[in-house]
Amino acid sequence: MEMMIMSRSSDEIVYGLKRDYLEKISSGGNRIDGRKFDEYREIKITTNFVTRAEGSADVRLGNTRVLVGVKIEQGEPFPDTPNSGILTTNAELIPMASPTFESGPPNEDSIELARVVDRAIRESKMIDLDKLVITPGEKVWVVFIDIHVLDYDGNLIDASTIGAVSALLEAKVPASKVGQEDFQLPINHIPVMVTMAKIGSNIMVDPSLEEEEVATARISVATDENGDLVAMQKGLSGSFTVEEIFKAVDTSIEIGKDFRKRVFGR
Amino acid sequence: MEMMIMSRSSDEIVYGLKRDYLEKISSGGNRIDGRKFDEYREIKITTNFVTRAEGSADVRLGNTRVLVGVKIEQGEPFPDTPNSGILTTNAELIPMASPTFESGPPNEDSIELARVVDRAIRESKMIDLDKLVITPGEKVWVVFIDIHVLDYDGNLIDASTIGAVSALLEAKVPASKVGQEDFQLPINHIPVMVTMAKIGSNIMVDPSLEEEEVATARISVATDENGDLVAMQKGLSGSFTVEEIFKAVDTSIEIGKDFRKRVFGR
Amino acid sequence: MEMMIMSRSSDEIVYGLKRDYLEKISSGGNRIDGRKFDEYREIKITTNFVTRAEGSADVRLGNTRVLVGVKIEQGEPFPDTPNSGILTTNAELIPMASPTFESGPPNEDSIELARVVDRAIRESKMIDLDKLVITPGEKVWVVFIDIHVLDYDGNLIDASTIGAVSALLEAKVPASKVGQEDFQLPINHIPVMVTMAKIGSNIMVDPSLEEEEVATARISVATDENGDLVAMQKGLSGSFTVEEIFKAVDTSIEIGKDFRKRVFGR
Amino acid sequence: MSMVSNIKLIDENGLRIDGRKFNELRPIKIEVGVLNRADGSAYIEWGGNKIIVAVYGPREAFPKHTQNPSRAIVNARYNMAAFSVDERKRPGPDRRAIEISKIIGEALESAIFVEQYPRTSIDVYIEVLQADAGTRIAGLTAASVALADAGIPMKDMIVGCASGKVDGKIVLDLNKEEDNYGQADVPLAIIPRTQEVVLLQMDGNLTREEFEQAIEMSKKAALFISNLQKEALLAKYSRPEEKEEVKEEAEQENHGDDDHE
Amino acid sequence: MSMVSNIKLIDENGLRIDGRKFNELRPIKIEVGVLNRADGSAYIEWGGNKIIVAVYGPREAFPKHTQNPSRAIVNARYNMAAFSVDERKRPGPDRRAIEISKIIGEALESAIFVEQYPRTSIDVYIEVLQADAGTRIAGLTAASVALADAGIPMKDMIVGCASGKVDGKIVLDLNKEEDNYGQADVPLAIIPRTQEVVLLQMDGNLTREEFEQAIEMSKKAALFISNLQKEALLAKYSRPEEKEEVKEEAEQENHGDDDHE
Amino acid sequence: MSMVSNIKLIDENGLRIDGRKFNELRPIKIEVGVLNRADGSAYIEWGGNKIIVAVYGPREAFPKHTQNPSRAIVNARYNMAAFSVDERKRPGPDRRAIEISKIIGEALESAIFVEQYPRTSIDVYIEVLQADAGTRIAGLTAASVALADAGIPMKDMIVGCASGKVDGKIVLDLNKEEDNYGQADVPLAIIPRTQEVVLLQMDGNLTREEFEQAIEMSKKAALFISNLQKEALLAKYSRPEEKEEVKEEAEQENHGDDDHE
Repeated sequence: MEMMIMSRSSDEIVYGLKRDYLEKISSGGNRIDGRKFDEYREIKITTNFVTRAEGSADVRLGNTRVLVGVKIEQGEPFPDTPNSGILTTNAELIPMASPTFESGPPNEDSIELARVVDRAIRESKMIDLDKLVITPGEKVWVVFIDIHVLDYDGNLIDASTIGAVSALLEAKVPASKVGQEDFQLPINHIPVMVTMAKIGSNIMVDPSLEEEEVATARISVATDENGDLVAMQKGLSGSFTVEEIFKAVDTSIEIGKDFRKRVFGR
Repeated sequence: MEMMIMSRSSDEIVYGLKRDYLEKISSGGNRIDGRKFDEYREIKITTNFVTRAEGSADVRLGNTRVLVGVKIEQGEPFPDTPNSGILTTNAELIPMASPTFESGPPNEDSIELARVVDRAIRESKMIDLDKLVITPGEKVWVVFIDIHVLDYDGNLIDASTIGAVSALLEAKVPASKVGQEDFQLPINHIPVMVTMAKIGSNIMVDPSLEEEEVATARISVATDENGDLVAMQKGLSGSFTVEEIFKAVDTSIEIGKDFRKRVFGR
Repeated sequence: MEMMIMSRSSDEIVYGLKRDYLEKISSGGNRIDGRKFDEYREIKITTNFVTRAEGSADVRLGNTRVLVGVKIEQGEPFPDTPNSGILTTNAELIPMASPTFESGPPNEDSIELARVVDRAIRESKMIDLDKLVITPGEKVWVVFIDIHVLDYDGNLIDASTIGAVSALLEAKVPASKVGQEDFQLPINHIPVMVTMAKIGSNIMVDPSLEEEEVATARISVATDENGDLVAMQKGLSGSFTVEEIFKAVDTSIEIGKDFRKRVFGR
Repeated sequence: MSMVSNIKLIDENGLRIDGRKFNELRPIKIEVGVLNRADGSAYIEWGGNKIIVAVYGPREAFPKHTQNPSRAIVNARYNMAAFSVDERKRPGPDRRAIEISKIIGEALESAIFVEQYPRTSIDVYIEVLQADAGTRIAGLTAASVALADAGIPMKDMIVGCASGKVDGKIVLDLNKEEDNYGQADVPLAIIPRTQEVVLLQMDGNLTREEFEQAIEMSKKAALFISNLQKEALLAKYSRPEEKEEVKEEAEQENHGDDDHE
Repeated sequence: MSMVSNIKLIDENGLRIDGRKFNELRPIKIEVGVLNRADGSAYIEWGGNKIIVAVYGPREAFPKHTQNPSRAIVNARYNMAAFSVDERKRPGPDRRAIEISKIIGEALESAIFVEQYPRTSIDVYIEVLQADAGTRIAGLTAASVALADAGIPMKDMIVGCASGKVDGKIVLDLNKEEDNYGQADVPLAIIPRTQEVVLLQMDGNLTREEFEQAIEMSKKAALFISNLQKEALLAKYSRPEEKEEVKEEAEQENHGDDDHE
Repeated sequence: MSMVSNIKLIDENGLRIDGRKFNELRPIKIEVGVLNRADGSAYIEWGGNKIIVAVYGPREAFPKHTQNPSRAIVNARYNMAAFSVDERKRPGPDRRAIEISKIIGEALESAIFVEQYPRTSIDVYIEVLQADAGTRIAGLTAASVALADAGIPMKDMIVGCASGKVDGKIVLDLNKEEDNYGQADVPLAIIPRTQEVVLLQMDGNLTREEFEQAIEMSKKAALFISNLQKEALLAKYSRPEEKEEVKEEAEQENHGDDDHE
């Protein structure tokens, strides 16, 4: 057990060396963990992990681990959508998951994570919110997606989206609380999010933490089962050419098809 | 583009020199920008700047610039005033306006600013709140005054009060939202606030930032069109003699008459 | 007026010397202020100190001083206890009371204090909450206990509990506000809390600040008039043997009997 | 100054609802050294107001970036206990308390020799235990005494009093009902030695003449209260043998019932 | 992209509800140096959007632990005034504003030579005074100009434009109604010199082909707006004698009404 | 201990609603090293409780003013996931969680050789993923294992168990219904080697004799659970070749179903 209290300057030097190394091997078509540019890490999903929640999924994407829970409770509809249920997504980057995460209210990273995952689910119209009305204009079902990051080794956006989609697919609306029968959450579509990182001039899917640390730009693309785009988010302070963007979109559509079948069985 | 990262101590020395200089010229009857002691900087008011608001005014007082917006929305009356509309005033010293302003919740300076402006408007009974009832005891109009400081060159209290009064004078109650006709916000009185600063043993109106920085005491006096006093606030850690206070009151009454005619046309 | 700005290291040395000294004298059966191990400091209670509150008590336990106010207001019952009034306890360690207390929202010390006092009152069923219903399921009386620590010289838990119990014993429910007659808050039981500290291998009741600073462990035991245990809290990072715990319980039962008669006259 | 009512606040004999004459103070009692931990402290009862003040410092200002290399900073914190008012107040500072803290701090600073203690803070904690109109002035008045008790070097002890307008008449030292249903309130604090004004606010409606009348009446009362402050300090220090004993029993003469003129 | 409506957003002549063609921008006006205190500033009107941007820095980053020894940090703060939207917004940043601040900051950072100013921060304050769809891109576009006005060395001035889908058709630069009732929105920002993408988001539903169409349309518009940025800067600096005078009167040609192709 | 109900919690055969005898534990399963980033970690299932614990440190305490020059500070953070309870919990610590964090931190500190790591912090993060009564003791029990996994030098591994009163009878290890409708709850944690008490709370109503009975029962169970802790650690370290593989598959014997006596 040695203590790693480095000065910022030595941090910077280590960072520079790392970046150079990863850029060098990527120019030869390689990644630090031996994967191909379009290769995901292993995905393991355990659903129904939290039986007290209406839906849940424990997702491991390589060494990244995210637990997503879905709670479905009664609430008031928004005034401008009286005949529609409510979807709300929250993410917590708890300090358990990384030495760099801090306690406290959500910061810009956890807010961006929650909002990007929310966008993929909301814009794909995955959940049929119109079927979540109890009394029109008065009472509707509120679907809470809570993303709890347990172990951070890169690509939280994809791990969290997989977790949210998995948890929603198994979630039941507890309608027995209002004198009806419980029913499966009504699902219309299944979004798949694929995140890519740019290292040097190469773009690779599912970046690990080591790759994220040296990446200059990031792009996440969510598609539905028709191959349509439903959400997108470019991140970090680097840039993509328009051609790289289009290629990233194609990669996402391709991988989405495979995922939808292989991971979600649809 | 040079960087000004000074130590506190050099700050203090510069501050001392500045103070000495301003005190010296004021003892000769002069101000750093050539104004007389009872002379305001130029005032420019653009009303209806934010058409989405029920009323708005973009006020420039010399190089100070304040944007005031008035929103009028439905709300519940306070339990102890069921037959009265509600007035609420908020000020934000956003970091845009000065290198010394910080992000975050309102601090003591912005709270004092909001409360002093509010007091002038409330205590002068400028708005006829009794005419802002929709359903007695249940629903009333809430008048939100939001003060957004864009450029800080001193005397925010007067600039903000001018802005608030101007915005209220043009504001319309959106009564069409409750099936009535929109109507002009009912106005009873017009308060004018005059702020003075003490430098050495001299007192001058409408202090600029440079003057505020070296002033030992500040006094703001609001009057109505009858020359009655409606609100007052002494600030800073210096003192006034009682005679100085009375003279400040007289100055405020005097300037108020001129302002009411010249600036608000009333 | 000398300033005591000590470095942490000198703090540590002073602390070590103090601890050694108190341990040494305690092994001879002595305490720094001459008390016996089972001896309380003098207690003075002034009830009805804040006439504006429904009940209040100003408690001095040696040089510790705590002011407890009870307010009783109308509110909605909790959904799972529709036929029961509500008890809520809050403590503020205001910076007035000690150079080590800071402004701001309640920290872990004030939260623990409030919760331990609350537990003694709640679990002893001191207040007959079932008699605090105005309209079943809709409106009940809410009893607010607010603990305001004014002077901190150790053993806030006992001083605050004494204050809360005293204030509740004199509190009147302002039922005239709902058209009934005011009535004495219905009381079923009287809890007494006794806190003990361990210094070296000795355990002593009612620790002063100097004793608290060097104590390794703390235990608070609340009993009711039957000599039954109703609440307990072990504190600090030291330990007790099981036998010490049992002895502490016996001490609390013993002192409780005396207190109930002597202090509360019951 | 906002509520309207038909309550008659001054009767046919010119007496106020609590029986006072127009220029009569409420009872005032000041005690010094009422707390053990604080470097200085004072307690004031002023009508129904009960306020305690603690002073800590000069002590190293924290966090460090708040330190001023050429003088002490004065932090005042005015706080109302949750149970101090009719309807329970949520704990923690509201906007009103923040404004009052600011102006009290500025007023106190005017009298303190802050240059003598660079890099330090002087912290003044004002706790309103029961509120009955006029708390800011009562708190400020007690704070000066607490500062003196802490040994902080000052030019003089700040002191204050409010006047206001009730049923069209200028009266001294408004009580709760007069504050709620009156037409104007003017809190004032001065440096007694020079009679300079260090705190002044006003709200309501006053003519120029009424304002002058109010100020003169408050000033006179403040000078009277200044003597109560000094007597309270004297009462503590003239009995050094009791100093370390039950301080809160040091009783002052209650001059408040007397007409102060 | 969330509300459903029967509103027809494109008429039989292919014109949009505000009369624009599918590839037509709303009017855009940019002014430089509109604030006195800030190191650089800009004001933009874009359709009904009114946004002002101030830049401070490079200045010592505070608190100290945020300093980076090898480069400047870029802080962007996107903030909507309470009165900028139809229903009053509570002051202070909400989750949407925090996300937008983050992506705008990252986009700006891509163009700034941050290595030149280690340990400093460059602070960009974007205040939305009136909002009318497309505020993030309008704010970013003005921010680049304000950075230039502050003299911050940059590779180029970032610029952007959004496209979206409305009534099944890809159109440029959505207005409020199109944003509320349309089917997709794609904000884009580029480095004009290299046409690299530095900000990109998308929500709604687009086919692969529609997306490509939207990107190409936005890119073209962004290059047009890039010229407006430069003209605005030029307008300020070509009149140095007026520079220190009433800056806000420096009027730019309003190219917005023109079809930008 | 606050809700009243007619539910019979112990049947005519002396069995509890989940079929347990009065002195029977719920099933317990402990796993070690379940996280990659943390310096140490553990996972515990205890009845319906599912709790994961991460340990970071000793590492430089931050912010600096929290550093203690003579020892490490121990920070425990007990947190319930929003979905861990029947009604969704708002994220962020509530008052209950803050109190529990405090007493868990104090208990852990009693066993750690804090003097060995001055100026550092040892951070223990306890995340309750599913809650079913007894979470504080289950979390503390797992935290000890995680500290051991992190290599933090300790006198011994703290361990605990609760007892309580249900239908007038003292029983071991309350479940959710017993906790809600029972008459008392006594969480206890000890240093197994010396059997000293490091955490103890109690609420409800117990006679002196019932309390003694509860303590003895809990102590015995804690010593049993202490063995589960050691086995869990052993299971990890006896298979070093698997150490770097899928750690979470390291299955422990589930002794929980057995009567622990």
